[in-house]
Amino acid sequence: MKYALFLGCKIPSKLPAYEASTRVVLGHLGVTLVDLDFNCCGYPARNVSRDAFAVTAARNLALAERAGLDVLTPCACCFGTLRHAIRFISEDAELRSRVTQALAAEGLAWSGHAGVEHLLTVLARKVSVDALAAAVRTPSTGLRVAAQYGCHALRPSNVTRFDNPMAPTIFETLIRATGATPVDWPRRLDCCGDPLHEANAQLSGHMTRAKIADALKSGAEVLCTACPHCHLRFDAAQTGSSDPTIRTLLYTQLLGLALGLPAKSLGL
Amino acid sequence: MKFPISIQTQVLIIGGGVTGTALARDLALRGIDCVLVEKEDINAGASGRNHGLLHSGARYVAGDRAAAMECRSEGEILKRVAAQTIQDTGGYFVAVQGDDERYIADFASHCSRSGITARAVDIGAARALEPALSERAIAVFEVADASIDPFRLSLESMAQARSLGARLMRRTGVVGFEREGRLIRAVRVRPPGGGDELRIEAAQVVNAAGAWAREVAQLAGTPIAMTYSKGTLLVTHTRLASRVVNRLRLPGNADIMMPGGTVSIVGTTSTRVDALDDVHPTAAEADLIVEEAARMLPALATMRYIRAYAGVRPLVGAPDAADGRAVSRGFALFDHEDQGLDNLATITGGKLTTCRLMAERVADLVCRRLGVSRPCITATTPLPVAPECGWTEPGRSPREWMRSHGPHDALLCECEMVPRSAVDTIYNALRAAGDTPTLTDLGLRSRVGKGACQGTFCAPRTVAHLYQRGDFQARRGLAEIVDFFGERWRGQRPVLWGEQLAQAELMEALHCGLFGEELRDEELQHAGMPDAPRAAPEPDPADGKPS
Amino acid sequence: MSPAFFQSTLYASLALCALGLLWRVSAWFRVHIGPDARDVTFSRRVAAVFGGAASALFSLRVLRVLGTFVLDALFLRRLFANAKLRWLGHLLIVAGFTLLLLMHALAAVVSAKLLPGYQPTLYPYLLLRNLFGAMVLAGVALLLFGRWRQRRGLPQVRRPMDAAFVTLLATVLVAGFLLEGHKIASPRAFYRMAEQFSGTSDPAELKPLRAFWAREFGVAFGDLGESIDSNAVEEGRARHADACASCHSKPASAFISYPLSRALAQVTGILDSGRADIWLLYLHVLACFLGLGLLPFTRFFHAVAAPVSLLANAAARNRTQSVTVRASRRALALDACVRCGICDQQCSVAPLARYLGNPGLLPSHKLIATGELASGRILQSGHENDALRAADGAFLCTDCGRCTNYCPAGLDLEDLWIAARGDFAAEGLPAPAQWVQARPALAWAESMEVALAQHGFSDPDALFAPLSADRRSFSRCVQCQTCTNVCPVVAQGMDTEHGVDLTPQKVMNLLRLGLRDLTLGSRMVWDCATCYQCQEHCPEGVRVADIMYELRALAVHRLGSVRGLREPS
Amino acid sequence: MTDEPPDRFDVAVIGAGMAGMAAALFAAERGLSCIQVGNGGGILFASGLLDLLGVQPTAERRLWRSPYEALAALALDEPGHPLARVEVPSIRAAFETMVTCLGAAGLRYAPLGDSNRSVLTAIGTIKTTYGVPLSMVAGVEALNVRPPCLLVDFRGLREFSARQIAATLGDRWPGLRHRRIEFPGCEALPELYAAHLARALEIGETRARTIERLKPLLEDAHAVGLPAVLGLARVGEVHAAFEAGLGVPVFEIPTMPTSVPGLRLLAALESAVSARGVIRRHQATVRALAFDRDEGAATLDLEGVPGGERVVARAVVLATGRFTGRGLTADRGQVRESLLGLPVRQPVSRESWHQSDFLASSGHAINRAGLETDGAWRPLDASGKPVWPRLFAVGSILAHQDWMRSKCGSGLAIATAWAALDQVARQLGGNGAG
Repeated sequence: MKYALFLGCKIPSKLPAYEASTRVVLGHLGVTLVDLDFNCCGYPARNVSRDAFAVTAARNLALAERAGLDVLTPCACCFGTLRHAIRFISEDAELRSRVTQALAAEGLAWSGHAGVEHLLTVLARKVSVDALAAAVRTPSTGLRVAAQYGCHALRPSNVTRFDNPMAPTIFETLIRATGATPVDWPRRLDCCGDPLHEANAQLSGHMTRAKIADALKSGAEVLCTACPHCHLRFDAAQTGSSDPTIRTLLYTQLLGLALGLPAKSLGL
Repeated sequence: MKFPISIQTQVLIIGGGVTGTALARDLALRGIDCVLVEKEDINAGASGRNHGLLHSGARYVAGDRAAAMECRSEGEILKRVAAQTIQDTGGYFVAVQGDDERYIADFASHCSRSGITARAVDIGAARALEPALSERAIAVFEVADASIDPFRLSLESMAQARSLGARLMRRTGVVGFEREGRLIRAVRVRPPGGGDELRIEAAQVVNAAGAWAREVAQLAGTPIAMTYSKGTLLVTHTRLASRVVNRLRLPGNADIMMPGGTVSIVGTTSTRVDALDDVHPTAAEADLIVEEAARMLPALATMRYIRAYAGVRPLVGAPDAADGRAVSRGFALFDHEDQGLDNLATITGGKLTTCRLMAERVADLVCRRLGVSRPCITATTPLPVAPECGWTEPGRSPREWMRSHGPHDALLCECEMVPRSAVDTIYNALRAAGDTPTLTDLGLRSRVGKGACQGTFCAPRTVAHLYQRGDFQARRGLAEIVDFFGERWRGQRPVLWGEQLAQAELMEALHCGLFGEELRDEELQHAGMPDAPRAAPEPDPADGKPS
Repeated sequence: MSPAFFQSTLYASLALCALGLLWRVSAWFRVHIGPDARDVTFSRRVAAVFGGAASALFSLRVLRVLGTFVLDALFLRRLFANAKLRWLGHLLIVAGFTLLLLMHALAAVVSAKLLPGYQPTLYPYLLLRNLFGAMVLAGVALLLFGRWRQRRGLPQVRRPMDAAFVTLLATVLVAGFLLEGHKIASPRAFYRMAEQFSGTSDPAELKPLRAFWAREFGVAFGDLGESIDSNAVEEGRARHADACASCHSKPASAFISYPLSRALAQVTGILDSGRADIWLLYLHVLACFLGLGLLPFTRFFHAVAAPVSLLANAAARNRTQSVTVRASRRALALDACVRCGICDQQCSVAPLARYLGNPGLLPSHKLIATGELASGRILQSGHENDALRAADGAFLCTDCGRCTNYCPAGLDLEDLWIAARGDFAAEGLPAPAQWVQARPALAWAESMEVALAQHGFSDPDALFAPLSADRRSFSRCVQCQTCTNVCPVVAQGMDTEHGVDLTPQKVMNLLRLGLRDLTLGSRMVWDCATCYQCQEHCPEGVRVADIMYELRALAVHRLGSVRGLREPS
Repeated sequence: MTDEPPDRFDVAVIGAGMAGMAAALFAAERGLSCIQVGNGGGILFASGLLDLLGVQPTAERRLWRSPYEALAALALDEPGHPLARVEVPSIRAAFETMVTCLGAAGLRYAPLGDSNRSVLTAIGTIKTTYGVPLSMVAGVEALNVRPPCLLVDFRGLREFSARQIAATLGDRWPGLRHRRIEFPGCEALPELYAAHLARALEIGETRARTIERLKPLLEDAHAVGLPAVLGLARVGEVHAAFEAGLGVPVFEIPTMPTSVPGLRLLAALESAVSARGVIRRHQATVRALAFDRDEGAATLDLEGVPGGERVVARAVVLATGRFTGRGLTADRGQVRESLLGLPVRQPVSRESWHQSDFLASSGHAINRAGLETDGAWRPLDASGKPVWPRLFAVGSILAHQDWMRSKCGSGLAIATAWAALDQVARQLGGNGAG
């Protein structure tokens, strides 16, 4: 199994532990990761220009296609954005021609081939849950974990093809594979508040805290994420906060520990 | 025997359409006391069931020059004195392949002969401005058409008349005349809810009952010859063009598309009818309109339509009545003196655009008879804006609501975004005039129920609000909802296909499937709650504060 | 050239240079960048820096500092890592110049002292001088080439002052070589020397020496016949040996100026009569002095600032530093940027900058804009558009930190951008979400109507808002309110003091009613969390969230075109 | 680069209204692999009440205590009615399975008996239904006995007025009082939305404050009625907390769509099918459906998915609903089946689609339009033969029924889905018993 690793903007500078743990865990599971000269996924441009967004995203897809690889990203937001670009470009012929033109200027082309996968979909469907379970050495038995799905991976489901958007199970299944116990919490599918942080910090804060409180109330010991935006938002909301806090853990870290990989190599 | 209560006034006006209300205002402005009786509600007839088109006159240049010129001058006057009721959209006359070349060729000269400016527009340019125009258009002329809100016009005319002392009696039908020699002593009317008859003693009586003028005249024993023509129109889900689009040909079916605020109104048809009751639009008429109008504006073929409505045009001049005293071919004014009556006048025919002029003419006659010499000033006196009267304009309430909505001003109607404050304003104004407003009255004076959901959601919300205000008691709300849907339904039925059919199905799923309104009494029986002696509507302890 | 004149101009330029340096360095403690830096006083900043420097000096970190100085400041390790070519060019220039400075410009105090019997006209000094000059020329050529090659469609910062300085630099070198070349070929110079050292300038008497110099040293005597008899040459060689050889080696080793002299041979007569030796000397020297004086005022001040930045990094105890220190580092960054443009190449939103045609997104441009914002220049009237575009650019940054990682001067650019965004916001140029919400939606709609009446909008719906412009996008809406019921933002309205102004469903209705302008400035559109609950749940397949994004993009353009500089925020 | 072959399933269910969800659920219960395409629109409009059959014949507006007696009557009057074609034991089994699965997914119903129940609606009418969620069942009892009761609403919840309900029933239920309170934390908001209140009440603090505001209003009330906002994912917990806090039975009254009970039902059904491994495709539609003529399998091309998607299924269940579900579409001329253009039994002309009276007791003719199927629930082509041996149709798309007037929406969906899945299982050789 071989993928082009798309880290996006947040992970390398703000959450190196996610990059480290992703590389270690996937390496351990025999997934080869290739680094390409990717740029921003295009998300910020969605608020400014549909075209600029599509072109920026398409440039990444074109790079992957040139390398003959599908994209794997650990970021829910990059994942959703790239999938959206695929949809917009495939449904709007005029946009497609503008994008093709813009890419050609750089000697690039995208025929719609390179696929985009999220870390979790690769683990669950390509590596397969059974393979994971089999590879587990030190199961985190009994650890009660709340899965934070992340909106842009989950919805709109027809675009992301991630899981049933109303009642997803993929994350819980993956958590079970590590020996931990997924908890059912009412707000697990809610927005973490991060996209709103620029526009309305107060609102964003409310949403983040509401989720943390709900996870705690539902008896979770760990809030498990698979997106740098969610993860950093939860951490930011909890630093220096007087409210009760919950430990956040990246899924790659949870899995890595279960696989018996050294904590240090997982950025812990 | 019991003597019915009598009301005295100088002039009794029968009929609360655009003419009747304009007349009430005209007379009031001349200082004359009058009473207006209307058997249903303001603009319940043709006055409220038309395009709302302020004609430039160009439509009549070929067939009816006098009418054309009247339209032109009256249009200009109304744009001056009733600006708030008018959107100066401008209009196009459009001919498509297959239309009469000859008529197209003569159009401009016809217009100029009636003093109407019609500027030929390059077709490409026209389609750039109105992309909805058919690419099969072969000629386009620009004229001074505009859209006018007949409800606001009548409501504000009546509001001013009332402020000057005129009295309005809604849901009050004429049942008979008491004649004495060449005079009508009194007119017998039935008040709302069918109570005891009232007598209205007036020096002069004006029959402005529009299509019903024939029946009224009949009751007075002075028959007039009239024929009825039914016209049906369709309302689209979204606005299609910014200008009025007329078919450039001799007036025919479905050749006007009228942008009315946020929607478009397409029509009309013209079919002879003999009876006035239960005139409603049919599927066949809707089809006819869609097919014909789509030739000018192809998008109309795939457009979502939300409702249809039909009105009856009173046409004066049947075989025997080649009436020499008719003031114009546009409308007819009868003084009935040759029929042996000196204090009855009938004004009918005509069109929305000329309603002010019609009122002026009949008011002049009445004044002459009363020996009042004050001149008409409605051509120069601006129509005052009344706060409760502006809500019929599509697209107004969203702005008003966004401008003023405080923490307690919720929307009751989402489709047209009518806020609770608007409903309260209208309701309170009616109450102030001693009325007991119904949901349908609110619908007539606002956009409630006129949007895509046709009342599915806004009717229950509005009723809930009225209960909360303490205005509705007991089972009245249910009855109101049922009546309201009854009235709305006649309009929806002919356009129920495509998306609007889905909408209607949702409406039935909610109001029958969930609320079981059709079983409102059976369910009570079934649940062992038979009709109990009606307890007096209890004064409410709860939420005393006006909510 | 009179020593007095030389002295005075030298000191003048030295003074100017010193003042310049003082002024530029003081800016590191004067200039405020970032709201948090506002209330950090000059003295506190100075104290913090020197305190830090001192603590570094008297700790083991001093070794790290030294290492950095050698590897990073002198041998430009970071540049070597990212751009070999540029590194080479840079090194050639620095080395060439330094050596010329020591061996040639400061010959009297350096070469003469260190090298016994040093004479500029002796071998190998002729050769070396040419070599060093050649290094500088080659370096410049390399950098220009690199700069041209890296463009990749990214617009680059250009400033007249810098161009002028480069010209000056060229002048120094060219004038220098010309002077040398001319002197080699110049009979006048020959006669002056002969006079000086053999006491005679009589051509007849000097015939043999002339013959020898004409043949061996390439002096271009105009009156010397074609044939030079070998006896004369031999006699000349003898006279040369005792009178000249101690100071003069054959010039052929000057591999640039000697060929130059051959080329000039034809016109030597004219040049001599025109006293080229004098004015070329003036040109050469004055250019040097001018350059010296102007250096601090050009971007080449980075020669000072960049090493300081690198050393400061090395001296710093840890990566995260106090506001007091960062305040100075930000100001320093403005000077330390070497304009290498590596940040622009690495910038993760560079494609966006290209596509939007707004270089304001690119680090190198942001750095300039940040400086101009600090000096207030960009906010003066006439620059409104620059200011708006710069702000747009600043807020599209994703804080990916690549520019910081790659910067050869070791600048903490990320910190600079965050600070700059703070300043833009404080100056009334905040992120779109803020400036849009500074006015109520209705107010925007009304100002747009005015604008629309005057001039249309340049943003066709097909490009910006195809969904919201197409009635089919929402004609299926059945008013069921699902979108609003599942909206977490509207739900949050419950515990914030003011809820959103519109609900998603009201936004869709306004579109259906043809009142799109009423939505563009609405809090709902800009507070949308883009969680897609609405779109996912819509029973009629209305793409609510996609439309929200569209409306934002449209708002940025339409409201942007009617927005004034400094929206109240 | 991955170019995988199309996924293969035993059953493809097209549509995600009540019938579609039931079909997918029953398929999974029978151990068949299943993919389901479509939005849960129909369910969002549901009230959480599970009708079986309330009225028969609709023209006579005859209401029934026992749905099973009503079914018997239906079998006599309208043998062609889809419900009349399902064995009563199957109907019971279907309902039991459904409420069991819903209960397991956190949405618990009162035990299904033999009789219908009467419940209050938000506009003060009474509705006859069958399956009632636990959170509403106290209202049934209250309506039977009519003791002193308190109805409470929240200012800002526009479509629910306790005062309206009390006034509408007032003369028949003298002890029915009403009060309006402010929802904690929403004092400054003009409009409240049921789902948001429901989620807010899942937060202990908000819940406690609400109960505190209710207590002083109780007086002599034997039960308290509220709009259906008692929690979304935690209805049991919230409802219990209210009853404990107030010390009297508390019941919910369903509000106008989109209502909280609708959202609960959707969530419960989605997690039920999801937990059973059903693959769901939301916001996607089937663009083309092709049958392998040698009856191997059907190929479905989905759109709304970037680049499209193709799946293969051995059997297909059409549960696309009527006009709101887009299973049927009508132009000005006629009604069409949207996906395959199957023949639709329908009235001759649009003029005869609807009665001129909206509430006409005989109902609108178009409501009885729909697909004709054979005894095995297979839609018929023009020649009266099954279109494809393993294409089945269930739910409201079927002809000869007017679920809105008969009050049999859920019954129709659940019963026909069950019966059709029996046939599917039989055809695929699965264990038909389920």
